[in-house]
Order: sequence, then C-alpha cells, then structure tokens
Amino acid sequence: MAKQLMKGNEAIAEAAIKAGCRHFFGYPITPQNELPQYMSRRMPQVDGVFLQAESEVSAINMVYGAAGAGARVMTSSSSPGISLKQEGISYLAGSQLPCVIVNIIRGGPGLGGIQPAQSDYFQATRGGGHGDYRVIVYGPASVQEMVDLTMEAFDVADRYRNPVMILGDGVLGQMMEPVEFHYKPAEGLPAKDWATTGAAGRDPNVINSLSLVAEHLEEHNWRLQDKYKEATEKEQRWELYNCDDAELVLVAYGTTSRIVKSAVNQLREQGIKAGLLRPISLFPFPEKAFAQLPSSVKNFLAVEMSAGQMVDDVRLTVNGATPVHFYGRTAGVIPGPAEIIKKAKEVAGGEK
Amino acid sequence: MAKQLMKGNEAIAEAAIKAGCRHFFGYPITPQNELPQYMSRRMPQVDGVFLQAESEVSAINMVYGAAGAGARVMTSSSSPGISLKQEGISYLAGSQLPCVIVNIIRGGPGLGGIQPAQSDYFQATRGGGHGDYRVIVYGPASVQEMVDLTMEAFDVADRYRNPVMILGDGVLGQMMEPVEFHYKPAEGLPAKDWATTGAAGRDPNVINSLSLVAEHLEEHNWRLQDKYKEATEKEQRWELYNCDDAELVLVAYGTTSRIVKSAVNQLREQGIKAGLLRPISLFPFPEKAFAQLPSSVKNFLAVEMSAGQMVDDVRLTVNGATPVHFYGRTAGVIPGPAEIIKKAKEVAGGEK
Amino acid sequence: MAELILAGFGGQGVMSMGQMLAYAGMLEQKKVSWIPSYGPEMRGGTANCAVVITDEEIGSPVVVEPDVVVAMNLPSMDKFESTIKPGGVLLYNSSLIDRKPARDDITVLAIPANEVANELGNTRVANMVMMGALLTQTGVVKVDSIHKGLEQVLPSHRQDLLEVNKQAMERGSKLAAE
Amino acid sequence: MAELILAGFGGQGVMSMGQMLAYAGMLEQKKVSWIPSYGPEMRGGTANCAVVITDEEIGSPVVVEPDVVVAMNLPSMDKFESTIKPGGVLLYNSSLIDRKPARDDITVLAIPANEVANELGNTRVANMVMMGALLTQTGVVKVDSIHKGLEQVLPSHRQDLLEVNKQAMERGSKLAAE
Amino acid sequence: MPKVEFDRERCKGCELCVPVCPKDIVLMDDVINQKGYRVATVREMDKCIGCAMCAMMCPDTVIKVFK
Amino acid sequence: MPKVEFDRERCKGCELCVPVCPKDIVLMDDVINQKGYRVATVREMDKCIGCAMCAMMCPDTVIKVFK
Amino acid sequence: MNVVFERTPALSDRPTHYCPGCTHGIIHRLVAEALDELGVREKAVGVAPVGCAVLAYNYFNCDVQQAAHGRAPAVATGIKRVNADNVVFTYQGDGDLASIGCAEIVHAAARGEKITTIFVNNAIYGMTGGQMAPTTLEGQKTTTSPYGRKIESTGHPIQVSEMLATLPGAVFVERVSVHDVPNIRKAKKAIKKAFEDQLNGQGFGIVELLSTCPTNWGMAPQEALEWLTGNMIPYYPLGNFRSPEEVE
Amino acid sequence: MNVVFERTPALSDRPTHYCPGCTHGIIHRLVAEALDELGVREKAVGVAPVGCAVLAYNYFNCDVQQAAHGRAPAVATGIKRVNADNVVFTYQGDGDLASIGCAEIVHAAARGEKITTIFVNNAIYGMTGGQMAPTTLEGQKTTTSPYGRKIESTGHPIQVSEMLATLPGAVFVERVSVHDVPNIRKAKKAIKKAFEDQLNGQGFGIVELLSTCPTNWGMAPQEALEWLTGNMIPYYPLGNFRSPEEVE
Ligand SMILES: Cc1ncc(C[n+]2csc(CCOP(=O)(O)OP(=O)(O)O)c2C)c(N)n1
Ligand SMILES: Cc1ncc(C[n+]2csc(CCOP(=O)(O)OP(=O)(O)O)c2C)c(N)n1
Ligand code: SF4
Ligand code: SF4
Ligand code: SF4
Ligand code: SF4
Ligand code: SF4
Ligand code: SF4
Ligand SMILES: [Mg+2]
Ligand SMILES: [Mg+2]
Repeated sequence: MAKQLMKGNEAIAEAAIKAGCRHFFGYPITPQNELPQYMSRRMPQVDGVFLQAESEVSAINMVYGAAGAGARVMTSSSSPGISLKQEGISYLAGSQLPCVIVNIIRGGPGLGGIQPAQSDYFQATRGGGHGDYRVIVYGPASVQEMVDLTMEAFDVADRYRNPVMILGDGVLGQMMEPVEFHYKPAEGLPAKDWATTGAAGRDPNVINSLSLVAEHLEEHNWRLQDKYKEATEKEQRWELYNCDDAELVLVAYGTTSRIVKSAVNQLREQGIKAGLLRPISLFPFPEKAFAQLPSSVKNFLAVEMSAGQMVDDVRLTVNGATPVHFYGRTAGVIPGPAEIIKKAKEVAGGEK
Repeated sequence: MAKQLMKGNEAIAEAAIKAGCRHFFGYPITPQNELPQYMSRRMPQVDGVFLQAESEVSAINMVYGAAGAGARVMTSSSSPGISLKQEGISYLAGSQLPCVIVNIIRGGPGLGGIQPAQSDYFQATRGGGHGDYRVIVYGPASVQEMVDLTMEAFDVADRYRNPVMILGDGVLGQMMEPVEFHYKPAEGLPAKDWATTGAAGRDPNVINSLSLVAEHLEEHNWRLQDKYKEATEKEQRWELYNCDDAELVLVAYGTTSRIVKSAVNQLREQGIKAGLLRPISLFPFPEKAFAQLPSSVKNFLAVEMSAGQMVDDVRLTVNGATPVHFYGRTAGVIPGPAEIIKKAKEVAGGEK
Repeated sequence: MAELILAGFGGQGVMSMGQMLAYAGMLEQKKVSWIPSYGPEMRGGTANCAVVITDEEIGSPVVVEPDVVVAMNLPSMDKFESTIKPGGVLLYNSSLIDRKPARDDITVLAIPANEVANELGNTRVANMVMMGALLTQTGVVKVDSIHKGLEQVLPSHRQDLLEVNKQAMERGSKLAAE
Repeated sequence: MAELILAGFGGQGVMSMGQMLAYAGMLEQKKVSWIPSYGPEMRGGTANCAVVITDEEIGSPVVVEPDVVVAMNLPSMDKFESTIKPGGVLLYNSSLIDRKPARDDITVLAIPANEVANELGNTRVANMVMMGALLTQTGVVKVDSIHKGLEQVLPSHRQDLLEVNKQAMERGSKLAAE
Repeated sequence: MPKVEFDRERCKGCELCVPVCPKDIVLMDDVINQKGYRVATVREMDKCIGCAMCAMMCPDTVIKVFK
Repeated sequence: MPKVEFDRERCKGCELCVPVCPKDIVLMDDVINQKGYRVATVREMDKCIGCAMCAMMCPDTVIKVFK
Repeated sequence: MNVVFERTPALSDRPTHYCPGCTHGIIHRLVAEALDELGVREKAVGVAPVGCAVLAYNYFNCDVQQAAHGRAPAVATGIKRVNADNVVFTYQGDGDLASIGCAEIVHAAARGEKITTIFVNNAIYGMTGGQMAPTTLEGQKTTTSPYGRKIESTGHPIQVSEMLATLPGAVFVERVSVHDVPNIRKAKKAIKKAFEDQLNGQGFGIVELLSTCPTNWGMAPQEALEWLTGNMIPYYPLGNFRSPEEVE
Repeated sequence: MNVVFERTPALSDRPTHYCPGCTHGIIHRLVAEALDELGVREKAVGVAPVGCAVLAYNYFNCDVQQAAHGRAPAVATGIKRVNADNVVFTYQGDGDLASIGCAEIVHAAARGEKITTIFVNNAIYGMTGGQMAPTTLEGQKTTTSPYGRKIESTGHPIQVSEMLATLPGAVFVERVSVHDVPNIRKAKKAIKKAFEDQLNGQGFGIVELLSTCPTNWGMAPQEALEWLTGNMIPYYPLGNFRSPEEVE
C-alpha cells in the first residue's frame, strides 16, 4: 500500500481498525480529538461501532463491557480524562480484560494546558489506579510507530489479557508524517472462550475482579504478577542509537527522543561521544537495553517533558553503577536541542 | 484529657474536628465507613457540615470548592474510590488547594476485596492523577499516630497549599487503641487571602489550574516542584528501631511495620542484628533516615502488603550501595512475623 | 501479653465484650488493641474480634494464634479451637454448644452462659457470664476495671443494667472457679 | 533539510499549503513532517503550521528556527520574522502587509498574493501564489510533485480548480524569479 | 394431593412464607438448621391447596410445590 | 440627543447589532481594527433614539448608549 | 403429581448470601423466571452491580459481568454494542444506580440503549452498612443520617422512575413492589415486559422494584415489608410510567 | 446626557476570547448585570466550567473558581456549604452539564443546593471543536456525528430543564433564549429571578439559555441565531418549568 500522510491521532485510529478493532468508546478532549472524530467517520464504513460516551468514566466502562464480550476495543483521551479512567483501568486489569487505551498527554496538573507533555509517565507505568496491577505501555516516537505499536498493542493485550496503553503527546497526535499499514494478525493468540457471549451450550462465563477471601485474591494477584514478569521478559522494546562507543547515554522516549537524537548528532559533531537509548516499551522498562551498553558509558542523562519521572526507572535499572542525570521541561514546553546539548556538555564535562 | 479507646477511622474523624475541620464530603466504602458515619454524628454538634456526596468524584470536587473557599476540609475513601478522585486531586494540587484525603486501603485491583492492603502506595506517592504534582503522604502505624498525623496534615496542607494524604489500611481503620487528642494550632501558617469568599473591598480571587501558555504553566509547575523540594527538606518523618548496630534493616510502614517490629524483636532474640526503619512520611520518602544508619548495615529488606511498591523508594534511596530485598503479601493478606523472620534469615544468611 | 479472640453470633455481644476488655486494660495502663473481623464471614451471622492486652508495644492487632478463645456458638468453636496456642484457654458456651472440644493441650472451660443469663432474667448478659469466667480463669484484667468500664460504657439511661451485669460476671466467675 | 513555517489568518489556506508541501516531499521520497500549532493562539484567528522536509530522520517536527517563513498576514510576520535562521527566507503577502521586514540577514520576498489571486478571479488561491514563489525561491520540492499532490488532494468534484491553482503557482513563481 | 417441600438447609428462617399461606398451615419449626436458623415447615400438609403463595414469597427458593 | 459609542477595538465584526436597530442606522464600517475585524458603526447618529437594542444584542459590550 | 413451583433453571442452586428475609432473593427469582419463560437464558448477559447484589454472578445461571460501582449501564452498553443479539440486563441497587451511577443510567436511558435495568430500591446502602441513599425517605435514620434524613440539607429523595420517564429513549418504565404475592406477580410481569421490549429492539427499559433491607432498617423481615408498604409506596407510587405502546 | 447603557461593573473590561457573534458574550453580560442589579457582586462566587467559558474567571469581576469538567455543581456545593452568605453560581455548557456532569447537576438539584446554574445550551461542544453534545439535534452534523445525529444509535437529545423539573429541590427552572432583544430581556429576568430565589434560600435554580456556536455550526452569527430559532426552539420550548411560587 502506498504511503499516506496522516496525523498521528488519525493514524492510530486507522491502525486500530486495520488490527480488527470495531468498537471505540471515547469522549472529546484536546489534543486527541482527531482520533474519535476519525473513528466516527470510519467505523460506520466498516460496520463498527463508534460511540461518544457521556464521560471518560463511562467510556472506560463501556470498554470493559465490550472487552468482556470478546471484542477488540479501544478508547482514547488525554491527561485529565485518563485520570478519570483509573478506576476502570484497575477493573480491566483485575478482570484480565484486553483493550487498548490511548493517552495523548497534555500539560498538567489539573486543567493545565493543551500543549504536549510526558508528565503522565508515572500514572501510566505504575498504575494510577488502586491495587497491584500494571498496564503495558508503549511510547511511540513517530506516526509510523504509532501505527505499528497500536496494531501490536491489540495482539499483546489479547495475549496477556491486560490493558495496553499507547502513550503519546500533543506533538505526536497532531503531526502528520507518511505512514504505511501492514497488519499481520499475530499467531497463537488464546481463544476468548471466557467472553460473555451468552451461555449457550456451556457453563456461564463470569467477568469479575472481586474475591472476598483474601487468600484467593492473593493467588489471583500473584497470577497477575506472573503475567507482568512474563511481559518483562518478552515485551521489552527499545532503540539504541550511536551507543556502541558512547560515554554519555541520553535516555528519552517519544517526542523528546526525536529531539534528543538531533542533539546526539550535534554532540557527535562536536566530538562528544553521545548516544541515545530510546525506550519504546515503558512498561516493561527496557532493562535489557542497558545490559547491552558498552562499558565506555560514564554517564546517563534522562531527558523528559516532565519534571523527572522516567528518570526513576533509569535509576532503578542502573542501580547506582553509573551516575544518572536529569534534564526536563514540563507543562507543555518542548525542550530544544540546544538546551539538551548544553546540559549534556555539563554532564560530560563534569566527569573529566 | 483522658485516654479514649477509639477505632482508627473514628479517631481520624475526631482528630480532624479537633484540628478545626468543619467540612467533610465523602461517599461510603468499606473499610472506612466509620469515618463518614462518625462525621455525620459529630459535625452537626460542632456546627460543621457533613455531606454524603453522590460519588467520590463529586466528593473530591466539593472538597475543591470548600478548600477554595478557605475551609479546612477532608474527604476519605478506600482504593476504588480514591482512583475516582485522581482527576480531582490533580486539580487540587494544580490549583494549590490545601485539604486532607484519607485512603484506608483495601485489596485490589478492581473491586478486589475489603481486607487491608498497601497496594495504593504508587498511586499515593507518585500521583495517580495526571501531571507533575505530588501529594504529601503520611503512613501512620497506630491509632494515636493516625490522630497526630491527621492534625499535622491540616497544618502541613495549609502551609504548602497542597493536598495531604493519610494512607491507612483496613487494620488501622477498624482497630481500636487508646488515644489522646492534643491539638496545638501551628504557628505562622499563611493567611488564606487567596480564598473565594466574595470580592468585597478587594480584587477578585481566582482558584484555577489552567494556563494556556505553556511557558506560564511551566513556571507554575516549577513553583510546585519547589514546594515539593521544600517539603522533602522539611517534612520527612521516620522511626528507627534497633538500628544502632543493625546488619539487616527491615523497611516497612503502617500496619506492616508493627508486625515487622515484632519480627525484629524475635530476630534479635535469635541473635540476628535486625533493625526497623519505619517511614512515617511516604512522600517525602525519609531519605534522611537512611543517611543516619550505621555502616554495619549489610542488607535491606522491604516488607509490604503489596507486590513491591515502596521497595522502589528504598532502591532509589540506597542507589545500589547495599543490597535491597523484598518480601510482600498482597490483596488483603497480612504477613505474619514467622514468614518475615524466615525471609529475613534467608537474606541475612545469604550474606555470609 | 494476652491475645484473645471472642466469637459468636451477631447480637451475642462478643464485640462489646472485647471492647470492655480493651478498655479495662487501658485503665490498667496496659497497651491494648481491639479489632473486629470485617470480612465476608460477617455475612454468615457470626462475628468475632481480637483483643491484645500487654505491657509491651503491640505488633499486629490481628491475632492468629490466640492465648484465649471465647466461643459463644458452635461455628465459632469450630473455627477457632485449632488456632489456640498450646497451653492456652478455651471458654465455650455450653448452653449452645453440645460437642466437646477435641484439643487436650489446652485448658477448656464449659460455661452454660445462656442458662445462667436466663436465670438472671436477661439473656443479653450471657456475654458477661463468660466475661466473669474469663477473668477468673485468666486474670487478664481486674474485675474492677471491667466494672469501671461498664459504668463508662453504659449510656446514662441504661445504668440500671449495671447490677445485672455485675451479677452475671460473679456467676461466671464462680463457675470458672469451680 | 528545510524547516518551514507557514502562517496566516484561518481560512487563508496555510494549513493545506503545509500539507501539500509535506505530501510533495513524501512523493519525492524525502522524510517529511507537518504539524499545526494548536495552542490558544488559534483563537485569535491566526493559524500556522510547521513543515520539515529533509533527507535525514526528522528530529522535532516543531520548528523553532525556521529556514523559511511564509507570512500571509501582519500578525504572522510580526510573530515569526525574528525566528528565521540567518540566511533564511521570508516570503510575505504584500497585499495585506504594508510594513517592510526589518531583518537584513535574510532573503526577503514581497508577494502580492491576494492581488494576484484576485486577478485570477479566486482569492482563495492566494496561498498557491505564495506556493509558486516559495518553490522557485527555495526549490524545497518540485513543482511537479505539488501538482501531483493537488490532484490527489482535491476532491473529484473540485478537480476543476486544478487549473487555477496551477496558474496561481506559475504567477507566484514568476514573481519570485523577478 | 397438593403438597410443599422445604429445602431446610436453604431456609433462613425469615418467616415471610408464614403469613401468606391462605390455609395458614406454614409455621416455624423448632428445629435449627446447620446455618443456625429456625426453619419453616408445614404440619397439616393435607390442607395444602398447592397455591404456591409461600413459594412465591420465599426469597431463598426453599419451597417446591406439587399439585 | 441620543447617541451610541462603539469601542472599536473590542468589536469583532459579528454584525449582530446591525439588524436589531429599529432605525436601521447601524452598519459595518470599511475600517478594519487591529484584530482584523470590520467594525460596526453608526452613520446617521441623529436618527438614533437611544433604545440600546444594538447594545443589548452585542456579545462584546462594544456599545455604550447615551440619552 | 406435577411440580407447580420450583427453582427455575436460570437461577443457580447456590444459596445466596442475602440476609434472612431480604427481598433481593425474590427479585433474583423473578428475573430468572422471566429469562426462562422467554427462553433467552442462553442469550442473556447480566451485569452485576456493586452493592449487596455484587455476587449476583453466582446466582444467575447465565453469563455475567461484574461492573464497577454505578457503571453497570455503561458496561451493559459495551456488551450490547458488541453482540446485539444478547439480552443484556443490569441489576442495580439505589446507591449504585441513583447516586454514583446517575450519569450512566440517565445516558443509557437517553440513548435508548437496548438493555433492561432491574433497579432494586431499598432506600438504603445495604452492603456497606446502612448509609443514606438518594432514595432514603425524609426522616429515615441511617448510619449517615443519624438524626434522620433532613430535606433542608440533603434534599428530597429522588424518584428515579419519574425522572427517567422524561427521556424518550426510556421506552419502558415501571415501578413495582415485592411486598406481597399479588405485587410479586405484577413485578414479574413488568420484568418480562421489559425484556420483551428489549427483544423487540424498542429501547431502554427499567423496572424499579421497591425492596426491603431488614438488616439495615433494623426490622424483622415481615415488619420491613410493612414499613415498605406504609412508607415507601406512598412516596414511590407504583405504576407504569412509560411503555412502548404509549410511545408509538 | 445620561448613559443609558454601558458595561456593568460585574463584567470586567477584558475583551473575551469568544468567537465573533458567539452569544456566550451576551449571557455573560446578563449574569453580570443581574449580580449588579441585586447588589451582590461582592458576595458572588462564580464557578467556571471546562468549555468555551473556561476563562469566565477573566470576565466576571467577582471571585471565581475554575472547576473540573462537569463538576461545577459539586464545586459550588463546596463553596456554598462553607459560606452560606455567598451568592454562588455555576456557568456551564451543555457538554459540561448534561454529559460528563450529569450526576453532579442532578444531585445538586435533588439536594436543593442553594446555588444558581447558568446553563448555556448550544447543542454542541464548542471548545473542543464541534463534537456532538447530548443536546445536539437529530440529524445535526458535528465532528463526531459526521453523518448527522442518529436517534437509533445515540438517542434523542436530552431536554435538561424538563428532566430537572421533576426534582422538587429544583425550585426554579426556566428555559430562555438570547436570539433577539425581547428574549434577551426575558433571559435577564429569569437569571435575576434565579439569583433572588437563591438569596431567599429557596433551593436550586437553573436557567437554560439557548445559545449559538457560529464557529462549529459553520454559520455566520446572524444565520446561527436563525438556526437557533428555527431548529432549537421547537425542540427546546422556552418557558418556565418551575418556580418557588408554584412549589409553595
Ligand atoms: C467506587 C466505589 N465506591 C463505593 C463503593 C462501596 N460500596 C459498595 S456497595 C455500596 C452501596 C450499595 O448500595 P445499593 O446500591 O443501594 O445496594 P444495596 O446493597 O442496598 O442492594 C457502596 C457505596 C465501592 N465498592 N466502589
Ligand atoms: C475530564 C475532561 N474531559 C474532557 C475535557 C475536554 N473538554 C473541554 S471543553 C469540553 C466540552 C465543552 O462543551 P460544552 O460544555 O458544551 O461548552 P461550550 O464550549 O460548547 O460552551 C470538553 C469535552 C476536559 N477538559 N476534561
Ligand atoms: S402452597 Fe399454598 S396452601 Fe400450600 S403451604 Fe404453600 S401457601 Fe399454604
Ligand atoms: S420464606 Fe423461605 S427462607 Fe423464609 S422462612 Fe419461609 S422457607 Fe424459610
Ligand atoms: S441605540 Fe437604538 S437607535 Fe441607536 S443605534 Fe442602537 S439600536 Fe439604533
Ligand atoms: S454586535 Fe458588537 S461585536 Fe458585533 S459587530 Fe456589533 S458592535 Fe461589533
Ligand atoms: S444488607 Fe439489606 S439489602 Fe443487603 S442482603 Fe442484607 S437485608 Fe438485603
Ligand atoms: S467555539 Fe462556539 S461556543 Fe465557543 S466561543 Fe466559538 S462560537 Fe462560541
Ligand atoms: Mg440499596
Ligand atoms: Mg456547548
């Protein structure tokens, strides 16, 4: 198929449809409106369902119902709306229901602003909801990657029976880039024989996260933890750029990673051995990528569009073996290459 | 005043009233129901307002309104209800409104169960809502401490103009212990001249978290970060127990810390130099306590009623200098001293 | 240190019995805790609470291996008999429980609490009969402290019940002393 | 690598102009990105987008120091003139902007886009006049690629507009070549 | 002849079935089931007309009715 | 004599004030204000009866009316 | 001898956890009987609330999803939009439906979502220990209205059926009670009718059932039925507020 | 010469960010005039919604809290319960009030919360770019109903005033419009009346104002007023649905 020039938000929507998603429940919020709007146009064309829910709370619970009924289903929102979905996400994880949730982050806290940010990293990767659960989180850095990861997200969700989140930001949602769609259905996905489709000729199926006996609930919880371990083993995704001989490794994801890549190129031109480690999966955090780094690495510099969130995962991974530094802009301000280079030089210089 | 025997939930309520709280908005949920029920009896007696909101979402927004109007105000709930409050909490933090939020944690995720748990630690300490904000979090370990920290919470909330959370669990909420109430109003709290009490003879006051210009919003965000830094400097609280010559330091908070203390006593009897580091403030995490530990410490063992959450803060603090181990029960199961001792011995033994 | 579990049907007064014990312990300057079970078992119509009374700081208020169990009905005895520490004490309400406890490594007292209470003309004081027996058997708190507690706990319009409660305790005490 | 900002009133067609450029770049096998500004400034009635066309991978699609700015109205020129890289290009719509740009370290082209468009009988092609001038001045993509893009982009019932768009581009091109 | 059967272990002794019987033959037994509830029963079964009023009223599907 | 005053820089050129004038004297000027809007105005001010209909209709409190 | 009354197949034989004399049990049975009589048990998908009926999935012998507190109508919407052939119903208490789930029920009704709601109004929060519900009556004492519900500070109890009947999408709205056998029969009829309307694709249907909570009302079961009759029915009049026939 | 019309003090002189011809501006003015005429500007506390009126705090010359989307009634409740002397009002759009904030408005009304709600119904989500609202009319094209709103899948538009008028706590409910001067006058009267009822401690009051969104309707301002008259008023009839006099 020829390349198309598409907005990130629309590309996610089309990718979902290509991956077999026929149910979308959402509620408007900037900067992701093009996603539901696209769905409202496209779903009727493919006999799918687009429904604007009365709220984000309702939308995530419609997702719960549809996922429980066995459908591939998606919802999308931006920061405040995602906060409202936290109870529902916890329920989805607790009831082991697959679905794909998109968060096109904007500046916070509170109503904040509508400019791009990455300040929902903690919420996404640690579970903003209650209880010991995790959501698998991808942080694409281009429109094409939004497409690819969205498609993959549906498969991974079905495989693990767990919600998967696509974490973008206003830049990724609003920008247009050329994209191609190549969906090859994953093989070996488990049948959804647990879905509530009507108990015809079989025992009733129950979708549930309640267990009044603590010991039973704990067993269930350890099963969830086992899934997260398995995902940590199998689903780490990352990109290494210019790391082979790097002394300073910048760590950044999403929009920020693109700017950092430019910065790395300029640093190299200036004779500084910089590289980029780009986490693509945010949960599981790509610890394996760190294991692949050469021993030449003297410093890490985490760069974020937030006040210091992913840097915790870098610290937890590096565990004191190498100094970890941080540079961040927050609330919708996008860092420029120049300021990153300045900080990188400080860090690199500080080591000499 | 003579000691009273009170349930944790009721003690929190009375402490709030003693600290001048006259507005409570909540919604029923086990295992914290005694708190709103107590409020519903007591508030009318002190000319205060108890209002059962239609939902947790509504309750936290009533808190927003009342806090913005200058009142000392409280809400309480348990895990699923706290998830629903996340958007509101982010707004409170963003609009710099003081209030006290109680979470008497129960097993999750989803509907989970009603037994005690600590699995909302991430949510509480990292902000389950969107944006770069933090809530100051206390983790009391006795009914008396629930009283003392609740009173302090109101002062700290007013000082930092930030929500403060009391993180308890079903055990602490349901148990009775003797308590005394000694509230001495803090001195030097800033006047609430920002409150919306009617613009009589002054310019209008506005309570707001919106800023459409990213640069302005960022400035606001750095101001918030500065507050968190100040709190990190000034508000760390902890207890060290038997740590002077400890080789193994167990780290635990709340209910778990009580059991760990018993375990530490028994370990000492068995000749193992164990100690307890008990975080009382969970955000800010008491890094200073770790700095006070003797060099004899060879291992840390974090014990939680969750699948491994606080242990991240221990790891981030220790930063690889000493091995950090983890033992947890989840979903409402309370660990017993015996299993903790077993794990502790494994850890201590593993070092020899 | 004493760790007790008090269990029975809802309405048999085991919860307040536990609270009285904790209150008395507090009056005696001891460390005390009381905690109800609030799990799904409540729905079955049974209720229980755990009380710890000790000189040291209390670790878990949740009691797993009690020193003493008071069982006011059969399901309670079924549930808790096996959990008692060797050498511990089981008091059971023989008015409602006809089976004998199986354990032989604990002290067992059968108290016909309901019968005695009925004799006193008030079924509701069966728990205080047990209380009397418990105190005599274990000495966990003084009878006097319970009396003081009672005075505090009973609402002013119910102070007339004080006497029958005291009598019930005495009767229980005697039964235990036998 | 070319980083462009196209700015004007809403309705002046700067958004689609940017999309056409990106589309043409894509047809030429280049890496391209397009991003609108979607901030509060939109409310003021002005709109702008940033386009990057390059052979390498694109870092930030958000352009802070553009190589080229197309300003269709005064507020846009006021806003972006100062951001242009030294040696860069500013094309401005002299039909609506009467002040002269102040920078002397950049190439400046005044294009009376509206006048030309009006001459062609369709004010709405003022953006394509600018487009023609832009391509001639910068060569950022080929005229042909824009034509192909236009064919793709125009809905079938609007293909009659193709001709006037092409004419507009030609006129703009000539003005730039002068 | 009409009759009713009580699944005694399901009965919760709520007594709702008692007043609804048009023949006034449903009453509470002295027996307590394993859950500790006094159970409902019918003594004069021959008076039963099989109207199923008792069963309709029972929240716990304790009662089966034959006719 | 009644008259109206337009705060031109506030005007957004929405034209809502035009049809409501009973005297039909409100019209759009050719002038464009700094925000880029054609602004409303009154030419035949002497016909104005100060009824304030225009001002009531204006969403942007552009118009002040004297009588 | 024929069996003239026994447990219907759509009701599982697990003993319920409900308190003695709680009319939740009666309502469960009526729903199950309606499903069986319409022959749709194998197409049915129930949505259990958070409330005393949270364990409804143990009692209905059909597929069930357990929903977050108040969100059953949204969950049911998700289910129905996936499989339009399913007969989807929510079973909700007054706290669940009228308080936290107010937006969800209003909007499911407004959308004319083709689902059926069984609304159990017992004027209290049963499961959590007897707190005030939006349907708690004036003066009624609950654990969060210890001095009796005051209109001045908490408003009048919400008449849900009356409110929802203003929405054209709610094609069937009826309030019934289960305090005696004749009313139980009427209740059953209403439930069946609501399901039939769903099967006919008519729109949203709701049956509000006045129900007792002997435990939290602090009454014997029979006494509770009388309280219901004497206090609830006067404020919550029984009757049909809307049916598709009338709408057409 | 006397000034017979000028900006009232309760309206700040900041130019608004509203689109040309958007009637939000008229409604702002009416609210401000009502506050001034009643002399309560210095007691007033407004609650701004999330919607085009999100920046209302810049325009009302009184204390204002900006609330989360849909939660203005809860926020207003918090304010009013702290300072009963304040005159508290919410200003909300149809997405804010009728969609995400449905539970909050129903319950504020049910409680008879002594606040006043200014409800701006423009049948669309203005701020976010013209998505369907619960009040969007049948067949109306929006960015999320690109083929026109379909009753079959999204239900009938919600008539908020009619629904809230079923709640006794809502003592004043009136629908007005601002499409011409006579109606603007009526609207002002309704707003003032609602505030008066608040001052008299009567209960909850709401004024629903039909309003235009020229930008997202894709019409010139004047055309938008005509569309309102021709399409909205027939479905949303103007008039008083409830007032305290009638209640008493
Ligand atoms: C989000 C959330 N809030 C609160 C609760 C606690 N909760 C459980 S059941 C219930 C109320 C049940 O009352 P109702 O819906 O009337 O059902 P009933 O028990 O009376 O049948 C509440 C508040 C919860 N589980 N989740
Ligand atoms: C929780 C949340 N959800 C969604 C949004 C995005 N949002 C902002 S305004 C709005 C709708 C506004 O429409 P309406 O209330 O009708 O007001 P109008 O702009 O039409 O005046 C939405 C959905 C948000 N800010 N927060
Ligand atoms: S079937 Fe009728 S007559 Fe027979 S016991 Fe039951 S209620 Fe009485
Ligand atoms: S109604 Fe049913 S549960 Fe109640 S007493 Fe009769 S048979 Fe037993
Ligand atoms: S005041 Fe009346 S007459 Fe004068 S311009 Fe305005 S509308 Fe016309
Ligand atoms: S109504 Fe007001 S803003 Fe609109 S044109 Fe007239 S004066 Fe200008
Ligand atoms: S608490 Fe009330 S509603 Fe719940 S089962 Fe018991 S009686 Fe029924
Ligand atoms: S978008 Fe619509 S509602 Fe919002 S300001 Fe513009 S015209 Fe008014
Ligand atoms: Mg109820
Ligand atoms: Mg609107």
